[in-house]
Amino acid sequence: MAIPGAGIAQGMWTTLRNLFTPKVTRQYPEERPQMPERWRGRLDLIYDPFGEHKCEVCFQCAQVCPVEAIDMSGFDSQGNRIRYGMPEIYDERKDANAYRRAGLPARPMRNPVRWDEPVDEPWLRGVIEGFGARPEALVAIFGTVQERHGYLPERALRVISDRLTIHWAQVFGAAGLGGFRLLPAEGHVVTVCACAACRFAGGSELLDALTDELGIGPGEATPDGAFSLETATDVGAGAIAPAIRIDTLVYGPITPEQARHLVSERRRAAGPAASAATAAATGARA
Amino acid sequence: MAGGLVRALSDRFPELADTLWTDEDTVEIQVEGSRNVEVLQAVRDDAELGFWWLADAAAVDYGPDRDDPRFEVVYHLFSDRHPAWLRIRARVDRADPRIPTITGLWEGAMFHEREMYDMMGIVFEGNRDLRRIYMSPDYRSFPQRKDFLLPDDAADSAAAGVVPLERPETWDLSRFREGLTSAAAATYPPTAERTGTEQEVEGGETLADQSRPR
Amino acid sequence: MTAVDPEIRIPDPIELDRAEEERLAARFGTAPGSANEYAGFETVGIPDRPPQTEREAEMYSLEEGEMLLNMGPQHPSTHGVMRLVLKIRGEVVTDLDPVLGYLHRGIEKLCENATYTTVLTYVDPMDYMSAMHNEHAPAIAFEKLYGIKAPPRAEYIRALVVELNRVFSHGLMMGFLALDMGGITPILYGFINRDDTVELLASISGQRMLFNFFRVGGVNWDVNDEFINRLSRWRAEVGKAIDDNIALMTQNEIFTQRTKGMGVLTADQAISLGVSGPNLRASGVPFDVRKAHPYSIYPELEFEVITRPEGDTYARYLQRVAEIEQSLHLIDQIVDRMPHGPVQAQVPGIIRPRPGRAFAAIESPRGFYSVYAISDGGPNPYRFRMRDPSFISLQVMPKLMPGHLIADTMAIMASLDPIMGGVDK
Amino acid sequence: MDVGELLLGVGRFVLATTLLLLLTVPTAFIVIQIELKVIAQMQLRFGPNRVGPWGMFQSTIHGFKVLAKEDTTPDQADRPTFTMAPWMVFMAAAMSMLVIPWAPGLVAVESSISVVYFFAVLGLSVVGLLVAGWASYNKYSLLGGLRSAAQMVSYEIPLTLSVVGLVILTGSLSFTEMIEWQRVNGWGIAWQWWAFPIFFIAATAEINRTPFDMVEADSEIVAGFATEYSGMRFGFFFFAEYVALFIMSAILVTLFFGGWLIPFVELPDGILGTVMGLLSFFIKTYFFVFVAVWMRTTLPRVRVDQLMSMAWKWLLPLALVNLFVTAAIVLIFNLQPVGGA
Repeated sequence: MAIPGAGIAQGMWTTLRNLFTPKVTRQYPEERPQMPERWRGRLDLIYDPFGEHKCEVCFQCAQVCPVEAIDMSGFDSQGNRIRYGMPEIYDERKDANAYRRAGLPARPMRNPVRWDEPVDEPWLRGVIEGFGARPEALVAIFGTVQERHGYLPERALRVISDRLTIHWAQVFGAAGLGGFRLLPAEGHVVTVCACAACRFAGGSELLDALTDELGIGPGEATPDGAFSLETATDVGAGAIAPAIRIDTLVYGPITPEQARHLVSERRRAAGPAASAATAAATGARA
Repeated sequence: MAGGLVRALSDRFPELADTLWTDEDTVEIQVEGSRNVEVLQAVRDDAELGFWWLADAAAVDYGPDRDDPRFEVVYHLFSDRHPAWLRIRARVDRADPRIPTITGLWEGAMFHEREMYDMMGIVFEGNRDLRRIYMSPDYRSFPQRKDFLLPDDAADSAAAGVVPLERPETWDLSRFREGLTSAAAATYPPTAERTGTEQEVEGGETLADQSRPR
Repeated sequence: MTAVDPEIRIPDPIELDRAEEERLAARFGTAPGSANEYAGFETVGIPDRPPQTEREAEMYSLEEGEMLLNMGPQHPSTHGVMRLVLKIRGEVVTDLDPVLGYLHRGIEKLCENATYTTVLTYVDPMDYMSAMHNEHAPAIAFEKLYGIKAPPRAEYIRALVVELNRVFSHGLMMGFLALDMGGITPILYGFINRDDTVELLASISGQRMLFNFFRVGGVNWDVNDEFINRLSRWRAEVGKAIDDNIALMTQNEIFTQRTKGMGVLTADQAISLGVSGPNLRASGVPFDVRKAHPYSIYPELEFEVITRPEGDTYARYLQRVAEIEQSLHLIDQIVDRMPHGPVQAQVPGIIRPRPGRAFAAIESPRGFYSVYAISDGGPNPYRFRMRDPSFISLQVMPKLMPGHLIADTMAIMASLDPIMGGVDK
Repeated sequence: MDVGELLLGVGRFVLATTLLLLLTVPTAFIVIQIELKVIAQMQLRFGPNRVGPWGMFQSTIHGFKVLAKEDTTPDQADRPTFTMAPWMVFMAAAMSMLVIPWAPGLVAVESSISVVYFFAVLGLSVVGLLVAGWASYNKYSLLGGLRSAAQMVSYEIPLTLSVVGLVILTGSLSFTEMIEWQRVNGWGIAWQWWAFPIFFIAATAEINRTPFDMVEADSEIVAGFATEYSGMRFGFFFFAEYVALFIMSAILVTLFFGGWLIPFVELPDGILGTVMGLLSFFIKTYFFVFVAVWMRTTLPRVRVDQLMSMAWKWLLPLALVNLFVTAAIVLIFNLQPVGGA
């Protein structure tokens, strides 16, 4: 440092010089940046040549997203509005944990065995080999597994993914689409939204209708365990009030008749025995 | 490539010679967890080996579904005399995961060990700051163990329910209370000599000495 | 409508307020608003539980005249979300405790559940100032595990983008250092340089910040005309912003007064504490992974390992400036020698290496960045361990700080250049 | 003194104070606008350019935004003092505007001791800052308040002492008479060029501008005394700071650069002279505002101990030496004050 203050003077000169040099800021809306041709900063849904979305609302992307950032809704093949997003994910997995951290008593996990269900791995590998370990046989393998276990356990899906060299998100998505069960067969959980919006829009009528249909009150389960009825304020579908959620799918806005239809549809799928039991319970109640 | 190192190691530790393993740029030995300080100090201070730089210290959980459930604390060391990394795998019992600390050799192992404690639940005996580092202090699980279920509720997993480590019987508060006078505030600005503050604060006994396993 | 579970009881807000008031009263001895309301003021910040370790007991026991000061997690200059608990006597820091974990995302655990290919996307946001380096180490480790080599052209492109990344990372560090000392301009000049550089990198990788450019066995894309054009323009202009910063800082008397002799880290201390990279070299230890354990194409390139004897904040600053020069020199060489050929080796979609272990280390702008990957033969790594240099560098703080002023705390921390994304993983 | 004269005096005072209080707000807006724009341009940015033509209403919008924000008080704060502190700081700045000579004949209060009044009132703001720091119940605020007390009290002394040389030369304590003296004898900078740097540095420190903005060092103690303030109370601090910058520049111009004088031009009497004087005064004053902004762009902050040692080890001895040398010269050469009593 030769002269005291020389460094400061140098800095002052630099800033003064820059006062008169051209500025580098881009004035965004007027001045568009030239994006590199390889730019992949924008997400877009792809359209087919007829102008339709190619997205089929299969939720595969939402299920595999590690940060759970994807929230999507759409219509299933019967025109029901379905949704998969934060409330569904959090209600399923995280809610109890949040309660526990807050020092509050938490309800038990609904299906604690789901992630840790043991599967008969040698048998499963045998099944896969029996189909020649071909990816085309995926649905057939699912069918065999469901026949044995009653549903598709998570570990079985992992093994299938591992053996068939298909990414597990794809396996999971295929299992979710094809009418297979991802939960043990016992118990659909029907949740009626009790948020203010839904109650205004007729949520209590929904609840009454479902109580009548199932023969149980909120917080109870049918004797055969095929259905349980709950209310919750976190169905999280304020825009589609009134809403109900059956397992992980949210339906809304729906009328009491539609709700009855949804439940009876599932009862049919569960088999004659279950529906007979429910009917017996309903009759006893009546 | 690392022939000289292999020879030097098998000379130095003949009892470990059958655990030697090499690949293109690494030489590996396996030791029992209780011997880690001895072996690390030997390879650090040995004139021929001279592994002066602790590159990494990590824990690996060979989980309950393995035939030999165990933890391993893996040290990677660097020496400018050998063109290979030295990897020392120290075996830790999975049921009672305890191992001596190496903060007496490298103070920088402190954060490594805190992370291993936080993530795996391995207790480093003699480490004077074995707290959780990433998770909150009241967290009751060790998230990087293999029996910790990722998509599931942490509190439901098998690694849950561990009581945080509190061992007040090991503290001797009077020791640092004496040394901790207002010396730190006495002179300003600090000189180059004063930056070795731990010598002064601890009253002549260096931090490294204290944290050496007793 | 009834609640789902009668056991769940959410306390009334008013009740919570009252409980909070009682807690405060118990803590401070008196109800708020009374005459002695400042009693206990200096102890705010001591945890509500018994200390868990000896060090914690030492840190959180106050002498007469000492006060705890929580710097962060929301503070203008803590480089992301870190909390420093300072024990101060007046303005002099007598002890310090870094509290981490506010940005912890469990990346190691995530990576253990991802395939080898997708791991490279997870590691990007670790040390977000040098995402290319974050990808480099896992790529090398997985190639060792899988037993393949990237083609020479891929290695050259890797070295090129990595050195470009180093230039803007060091350039920004100059700005952050000045910002933490109250100079508001260098950070903007640093960002001019950074914006130019990340757009250059975006033209080859498609992203500005988290590039996701490396692949196991090569890189995602070859260089194209656009990149080459931008690179030559960038090379001509890169000096200006950095020179402006040097003019603003290096000779400035206020800057030198505040950095020379501050936070002196001796060579022995630095080695013992695991400090690496420019911080270690500024303490006089010539340890650079590119020379000490050459990887990629660095054995073929010519560069020096610069060291400085002082080990103070100013030396750490000058070290960065000198390393920018070295990186530009390396970039020139790489561009001159770039071979032709493919940029990606043949690898399947899901990689299943044989069971084994691999260790790979690189020199990131913050120092020694290493990856230890274990394969059990499956599609996911059995264990994926990353050693982030800024995480280890942070434990220098309690050693360097005592005796310095609060103002120096920020300057010294900025000179260590920790990035919280990497620290908290 | 009859009643009519008294009423006239009171009326004049009320009018003048009202006008000056009203003037503080646009002054603060203009200074903030200069700061926003100049710093941006020096940093190779455009700065505000959306609100109004060339973005010139940006600072005004900031002011209204501050007015519209919620005004919170911490639970543990000492409410009366917490509420009073911004008012004290702002009034200190506004009251010191009373004695600034804007143009020939245009001064709110013509006082024979306006120099003393000015430094006394401006020093009051330290009380407000200290109170704000204490009352907030926040450690950062406390540190900021203590820093402000130490810094401003230390720098009062060299600041005031560096002016005493001029007072000896001119033989007057009135700003108007000092300007009159400078009209005859040349600007103060020519006579007291060694006192100018002392005054400049001390003034920068006194109004907490970079590189001496220890009091609200954002990278160290968040916002110092203002950490817990929000809404218009924070706005008062903010305004006071920028008004103080303007006032310091004005006084610097008055003392060393001839106030409203224009070199080699004799101002005509009447309204034309007033306008020319006002223009000259504002151009000079805003030049020094620009210099302060320029310094803020360029320089990092000094450390608190360096700041104090600079005040006590360098500026104070230099100011004292200046005082003695000036007095000796006046005695030896028997210089007669011109305009003074």
